Amino acid sequence: MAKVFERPKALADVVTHYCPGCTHGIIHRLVAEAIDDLGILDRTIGVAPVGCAVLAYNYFECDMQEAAHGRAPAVCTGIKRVRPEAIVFSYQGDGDLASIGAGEIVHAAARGENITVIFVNNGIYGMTGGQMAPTTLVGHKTTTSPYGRDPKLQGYPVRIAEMLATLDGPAYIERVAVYTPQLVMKAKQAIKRAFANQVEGKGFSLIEVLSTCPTNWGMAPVDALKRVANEMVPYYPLGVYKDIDAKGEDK
Amino acid sequence: MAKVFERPKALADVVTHYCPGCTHGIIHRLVAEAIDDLGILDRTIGVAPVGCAVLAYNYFECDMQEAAHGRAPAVCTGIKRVRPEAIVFSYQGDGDLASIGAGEIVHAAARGENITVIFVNNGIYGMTGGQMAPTTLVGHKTTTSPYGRDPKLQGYPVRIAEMLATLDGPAYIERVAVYTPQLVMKAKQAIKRAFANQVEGKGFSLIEVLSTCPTNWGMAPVDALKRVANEMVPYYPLGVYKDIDAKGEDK
Amino acid sequence: MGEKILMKGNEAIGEAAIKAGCRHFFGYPITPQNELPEYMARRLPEVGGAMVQAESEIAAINMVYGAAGAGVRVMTSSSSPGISLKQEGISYIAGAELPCVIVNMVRGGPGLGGIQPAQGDYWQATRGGGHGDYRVLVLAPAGIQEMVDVVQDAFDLADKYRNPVMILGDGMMGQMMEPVMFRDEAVTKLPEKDWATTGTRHHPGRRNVINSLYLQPDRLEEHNDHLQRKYAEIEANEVRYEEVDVEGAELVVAAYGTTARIVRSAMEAAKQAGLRVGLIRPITLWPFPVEPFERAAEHAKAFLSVEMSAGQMVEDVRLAVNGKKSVHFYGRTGGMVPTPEAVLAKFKEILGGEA
Amino acid sequence: MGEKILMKGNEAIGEAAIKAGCRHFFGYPITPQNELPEYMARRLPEVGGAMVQAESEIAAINMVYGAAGAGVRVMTSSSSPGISLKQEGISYIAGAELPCVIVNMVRGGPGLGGIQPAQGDYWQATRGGGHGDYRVLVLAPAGIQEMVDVVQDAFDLADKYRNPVMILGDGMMGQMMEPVMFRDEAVTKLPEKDWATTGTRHHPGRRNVINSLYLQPDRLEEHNDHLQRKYAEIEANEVRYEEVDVEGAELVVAAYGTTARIVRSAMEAAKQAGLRVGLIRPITLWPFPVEPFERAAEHAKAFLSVEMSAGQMVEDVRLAVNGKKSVHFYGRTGGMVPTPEAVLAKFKEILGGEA
Amino acid sequence: MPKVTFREDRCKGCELCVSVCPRKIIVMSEGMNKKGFHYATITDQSKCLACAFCARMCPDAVIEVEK
Amino acid sequence: MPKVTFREDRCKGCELCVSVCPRKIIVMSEGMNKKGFHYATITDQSKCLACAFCARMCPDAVIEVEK
Amino acid sequence: MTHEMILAGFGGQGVMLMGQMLAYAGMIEGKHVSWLPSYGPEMRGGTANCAVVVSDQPVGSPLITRPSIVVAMNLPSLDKFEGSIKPGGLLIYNNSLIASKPERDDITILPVPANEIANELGSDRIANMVVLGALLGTTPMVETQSILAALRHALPPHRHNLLPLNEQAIKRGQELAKQ
Amino acid sequence: MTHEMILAGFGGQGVMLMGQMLAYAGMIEGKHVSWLPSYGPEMRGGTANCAVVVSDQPVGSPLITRPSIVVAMNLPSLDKFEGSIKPGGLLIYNNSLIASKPERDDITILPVPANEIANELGSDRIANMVVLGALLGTTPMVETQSILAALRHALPPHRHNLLPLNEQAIKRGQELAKQ
Ligand SMILES: Cc1ncc(C[n+]2csc(CCOP(=O)(O)OP(=O)(O)O)c2C)c(N)n1
Ligand SMILES: Cc1ncc(C[n+]2csc(CCOP(=O)(O)OP(=O)(O)O)c2C)c(N)n1
Ligand code: SF4
Ligand code: SF4
Ligand code: SF4
Ligand code: SF4
Repeated sequence: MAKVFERPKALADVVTHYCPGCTHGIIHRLVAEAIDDLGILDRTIGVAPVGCAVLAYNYFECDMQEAAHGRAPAVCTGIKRVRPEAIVFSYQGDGDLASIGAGEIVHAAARGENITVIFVNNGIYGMTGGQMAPTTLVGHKTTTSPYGRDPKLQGYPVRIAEMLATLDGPAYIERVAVYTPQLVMKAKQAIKRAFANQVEGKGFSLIEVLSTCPTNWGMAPVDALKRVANEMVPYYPLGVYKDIDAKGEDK
Repeated sequence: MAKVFERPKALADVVTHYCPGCTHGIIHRLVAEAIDDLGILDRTIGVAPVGCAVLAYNYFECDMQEAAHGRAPAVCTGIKRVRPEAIVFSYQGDGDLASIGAGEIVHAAARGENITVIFVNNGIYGMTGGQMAPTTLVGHKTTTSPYGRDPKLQGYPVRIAEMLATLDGPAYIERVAVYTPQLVMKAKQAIKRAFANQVEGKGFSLIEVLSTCPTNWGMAPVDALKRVANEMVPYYPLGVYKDIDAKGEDK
Repeated sequence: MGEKILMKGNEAIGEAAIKAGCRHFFGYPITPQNELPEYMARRLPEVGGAMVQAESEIAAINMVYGAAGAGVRVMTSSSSPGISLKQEGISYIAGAELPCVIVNMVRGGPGLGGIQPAQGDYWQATRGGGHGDYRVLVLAPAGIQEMVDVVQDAFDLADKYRNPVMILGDGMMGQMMEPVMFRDEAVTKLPEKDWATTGTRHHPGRRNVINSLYLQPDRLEEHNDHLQRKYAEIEANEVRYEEVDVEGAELVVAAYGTTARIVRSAMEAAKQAGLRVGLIRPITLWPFPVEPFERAAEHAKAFLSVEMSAGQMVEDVRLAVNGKKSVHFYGRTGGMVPTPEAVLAKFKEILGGEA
Repeated sequence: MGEKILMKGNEAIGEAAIKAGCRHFFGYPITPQNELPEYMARRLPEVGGAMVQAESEIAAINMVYGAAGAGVRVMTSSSSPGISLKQEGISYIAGAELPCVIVNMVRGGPGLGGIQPAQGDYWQATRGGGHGDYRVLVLAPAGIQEMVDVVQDAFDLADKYRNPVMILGDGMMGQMMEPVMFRDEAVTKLPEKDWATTGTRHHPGRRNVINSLYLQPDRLEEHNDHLQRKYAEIEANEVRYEEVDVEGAELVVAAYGTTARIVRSAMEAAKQAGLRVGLIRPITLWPFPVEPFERAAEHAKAFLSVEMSAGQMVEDVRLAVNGKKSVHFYGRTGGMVPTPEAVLAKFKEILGGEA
Repeated sequence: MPKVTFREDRCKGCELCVSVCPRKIIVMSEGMNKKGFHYATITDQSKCLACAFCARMCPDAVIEVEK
Repeated sequence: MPKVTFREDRCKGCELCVSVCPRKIIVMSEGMNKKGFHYATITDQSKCLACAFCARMCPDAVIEVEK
Repeated sequence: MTHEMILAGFGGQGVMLMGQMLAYAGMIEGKHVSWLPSYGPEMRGGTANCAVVVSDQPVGSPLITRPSIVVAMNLPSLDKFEGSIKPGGLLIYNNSLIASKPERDDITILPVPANEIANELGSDRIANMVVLGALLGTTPMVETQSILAALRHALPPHRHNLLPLNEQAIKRGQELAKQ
Repeated sequence: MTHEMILAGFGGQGVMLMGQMLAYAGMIEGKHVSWLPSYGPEMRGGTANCAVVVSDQPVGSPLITRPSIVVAMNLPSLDKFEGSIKPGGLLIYNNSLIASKPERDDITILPVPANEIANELGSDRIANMVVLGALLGTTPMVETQSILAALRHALPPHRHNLLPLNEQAIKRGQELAKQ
């Protein structure tokens, strides 16, 4: 009998600490599948963020570094500059990448660092218990926007893919989602390409993945997927925002 | 006899420390003219950066705060939130705003803080003696890019106006230059509108002003103006990048 | 005094700040202090203020700089790694002489460390983790009621000396609930701040500038001399501490905050075992209460500093005791809290050895 | 040994680092250390390395974290405000036990302060301006030749102990030129780092992880215990200092770096005036040379700490002297450098008073 | 016939697999696994399409699919 | 006739005013002001258009124009 | 008298509330009290617990390592805390969810079928109140009236209709303890 | 013998280079030397100076507050440093640019028309070399050969054609000092 689907080798065979139904788990698996597909596990160095994915260093079968909150792109830069033959990726939440780490991601992108960034946008701070993120949708109630995010007071959600796409540095930026099996497969292709680009020396690639936080959204996991489709995608349209291989086709 | 042109009242009657021909001086004067025109001097609070304009607190006749390097937008936020009736502006160089302060400017913009930002882009670090800035043009030799800025190593210059225009927070973003008297007058209008917006409560306005650094570019002041026209403008096109009053007309 | 209510330390700080006239809070989430910004996000709009979630701890402390410079009472809070990020900003605030209150609910370090209670940031708080010669008043309450009291005082001290004041707690102080009463009168009249940048219409004929830059070294030295005189005044006037059974004690223990409570438990047991143990509990960590130690050094046989650190305050104890008696140390780190039993055992070890 | 060349302190550091096998430098401009990153930007490409100008000091220290974790010799440098910004990162590096070299060319503080030489970051360097119980080896050279020597040693110490090492200079040390010679042999074979994240192909069967997070407090305490044992080992083995005329001295002066040179000038004059003054010059500020002070306390009448600060190292001197003799202080701040004349006057004041 | 295997002890009971199964043949168990979750299980292997939708959506890599 | 006034002690000799004067009537002085700069000055007021280009380009607000 | 308690269970079983009610009740009776939760990411889905002290004396350490009373609402909690109880202390455990028996023989042990009783009363969610009742029945450290006042304080006004049900659950627990 | 000098002038007058040449020359003669520049933003357009020590003894403080020798290339430098010179010390000033006269009467004062002589020799830019020559002529702290070696070291190879001109300037300064 042929395996139609099995656990990727690059994914450590351990139970994750993620909440039930949290799509961090799916995204981890896709990263692992991409690494497996490209056969780069033994030269990959991953960088874990501070956020729910802080323990990511336990979940991948490659060398890993745990970065300070928001600084994963700088840590990746340090690694990549001294080990150019290594495949270096960061895996970051929206608080990590878009809030405290906004400067680091903008500049890693502007420098065109030849790294791969997996950006998990779940519109909230999961790890610390549900505070507002820069990507929290308008009106959403979180523990620090208890009356719902009000643009007059808390401004508007940041669209990272669109923002970074204005820079000349990045090679490839795409926003994907994982709320259906079809989208999961698309996300996989994007993530794989983001790694392949690095192997080929094309430069900075970032995949923004719309994700869920059932716990802090206060929703059943299945309902959380629906919220991504119904509320997040309209504000965060899926698609390719930058692709140096496809000039003119950019969104 | 009528005064066709006189020194604005909001500009302190002192000699600045700027190098001969440095257009920081022109931009200071335009800010002062805008304040005079709007009659807001006695409720304006300015925030000086760390950079050549660090002593700006000596040059305007309003209350001033000197901010830590890059943090002027956060300092402005602190002031504006507690003194909403005040007119709060920051005046920042490209090292200050676009490098160390990238996170702060992105988030002040995303929050739509009702402040005015004057962003002086001279493509170099003046104060510290001519190091590369995030806005340094490709090929330019600086003390930290002694072989010329190489995109492979140092990435590409960041276009702040374009980048911030992707956010929903800002009300108004324009890029201007001051290398001809005509452009100086246009710049003045833009700066004035950036202050007027705040008076009217419209939200975040940023004017990027292409400026010179004769000293660290190693050029005569007049030649430096030409360099802005010939080298900077092609990479940093002048124009309005965001204008909530003119939807659809944005660049 | 109002009625007693049961409150979490983090939330009690928030309410105490509001009672002290603080209407603005700038913060960034980090465990174990999240309940404070969250409380402020709920409560401040009710009293006409605002909690701004900054993009980072650095932005938060610089928002505090701006707001304090504009003349209002303002607070920020964080925990260890976040406080490290604020060090440049704190040095600026001290340099520009701005009043504000900074809360550090210390967790286990170094690095990302852990999130359980610790006291490993004592040096950072008392010596200045930032650059240059500056001082921050550091208050270390040992219970929720005292937390409330010191928060209210902290704002007054900050304004009085135009200096940042830090409340040094720990995860346990932030998370635990105890009964508290708030002072009856909420502060209504805040001190005049004629130096603040409020727009010249509020102070015609004078331009106010908030600044810490002095390019001429002689001017910067003058400024430093001024700061040092101010610090000397604070050292002379603002030392706070509690003494328990120090008179006649053979062993005098130094402990603050959470550890002081544990030492108190251990002292109960010690008394029953016939040991004469006293406690000096610094409430201000800077200025450090030197004088009670000098006094105690006349009669005590030995000193012991108990900390949730690898030994930081013990240096201040040694400086205060100045070689007159031996100074011992007992510490736990990483979020481990000393047990009264272990502390008692340490008492016995020292007194056994010294007796 | 090669021939003598005349070099600026900042540039000499760069060349010394390259000779020590450092090929990667991550920095951000700030006066008065700019010549170092600028030198690296010119020189590193010539030796197959790279200088990366980071977007900020924070990014720079985190790039250092990544690079050090990946097993190479790496350096960053800054000056006071920039070093404050690095504190979180330094705590992480110490927590994750990564070797690297950090240069601080101290300037006047606090806040933006000034750009002239100062020593007001002593506490930050020796006590850890960051959070948690960690230590950084701090080397304070007093001349350009010694600067070169300690830089070369710094990399060895960093690797030996898997710990950050700081070179504490000041604006004067960075800007001045003196003759230097470099050790003849450039380092060719660097120590094996089997713990580094280099990709598992370089260490099959073992996954390397660089980390400072230990959510279980008992595990974090174990880690801290391990660190403390390491620090004790460093304290036992790596103390460095110079003694001048200490034997028979009535007054023993403590001074490091720039101030030590000024004290030497003052000592010449003192000798002519018949005063017996000795100098203990700490080269390692942490670990602090306690033992020579203990020895000197047996015969000296008094101690004096001379600093370009409001009085920081003087606490370490007092801790070392431990009440046996009086400890005095003389300091200048804000970029003002003590003059030999004023220091001599202070000698006379103390010896006059004590004699 | 396709074969779908669940590592029941790893299941966190989130029901994402249930929600995407085109044949609706995945159900949650009555009982709990040792982590205290009702775990997912398959009712009728024979109806399975081996589309692996369930496996692709499972955040915990609980499911393996063979054909 | 328009009147252009230079505060010569404030001039830093950058020549920006010279470069933009449409009538080319601004020249740099032979002598130096007390800051050590050759300062700008006007040769023939009568040719002045009062366009104030010079004043608008001067970074040091040295120039005032009346008409 | 000083009562040092640890109350432990799954997140969602209401052990935190139970602890707060005890502390609140103690407070309004003028006693010295403290409540300290376990916190951190491990709480998520896992077990939660709080340490409560109710005493006539000022509370020393709010952190309890040697409790006089442990309430265990599920098996992991029993496993974690049984060993820490002071000799002569009290262990109350929820035998609706815990099949295995405690092993200590130097303490008082009271099994409470909390979920069963709660279900009987009509809601699984008041199992904590049953246990709270049992605790008060065994160790009347505060008055029932104070506990009810605490409950009134804890519930938002629109849920005060639930008060009688909760009161009933507490009563049932108390009766069970008296047996 | 210890020479503690301050060399000062406008940025661009070459005082920094002059100081480095003295230090370099001292170094190759095996003397102890140090060179310390003033630095900071005030340098821009303003005055620049450096402190140089050439000595038989290890150099104590490289910062000179009481110089034995001051070279002032312009008026602000004279104003700033004249007062600091040790009694019995030496002041050399560029009277091509400095009209006013020094006031001290307890030191040796040597006016050098440096720009005039330099212009005579064909280049305004070697005024610093004239002054350097004058300094060596008055106080021969290093050999002229060493200074020329320093110059050779300081100039990039493609500008070594300027060496003779510079040497001439130094000579002229020396002669002037001997008068
Ligand atoms: C310097 C610093 N600030 C704050 C924190 C606390 N903190 C931990 S995780 C986190 C944010 C997590 O949110 P996100 O990045 O969106 O990831 P998620 O948990 O949602 O996956 C924060 C603020 C920290 N550890 N360090
Ligand atoms: C935290 C910190 N980092 C670095 C510096 C040093 N510094 C002063 S100004 C400056 C950059 C100036 O460049 P820019 O902002 O472009 O302004 P310009 O001087 O060109 O007008 C730097 C890096 C500092 N003072 N503080
Ligand atoms: S808190 Fe949210 S983001 Fe974090 S693991 Fe749980 S569901 Fe996922
Ligand atoms: S250094 Fe450059 S930016 Fe600064 S004042 Fe001079 S010319 Fe202007
Ligand atoms: S998706 Fe996975 S974890 Fe969720 S219920 Fe199905 S098998 Fe269990
Ligand atoms: S533009 Fe102004 S400063 Fe420049 S030369 Fe003309 S008058 Fe002088």
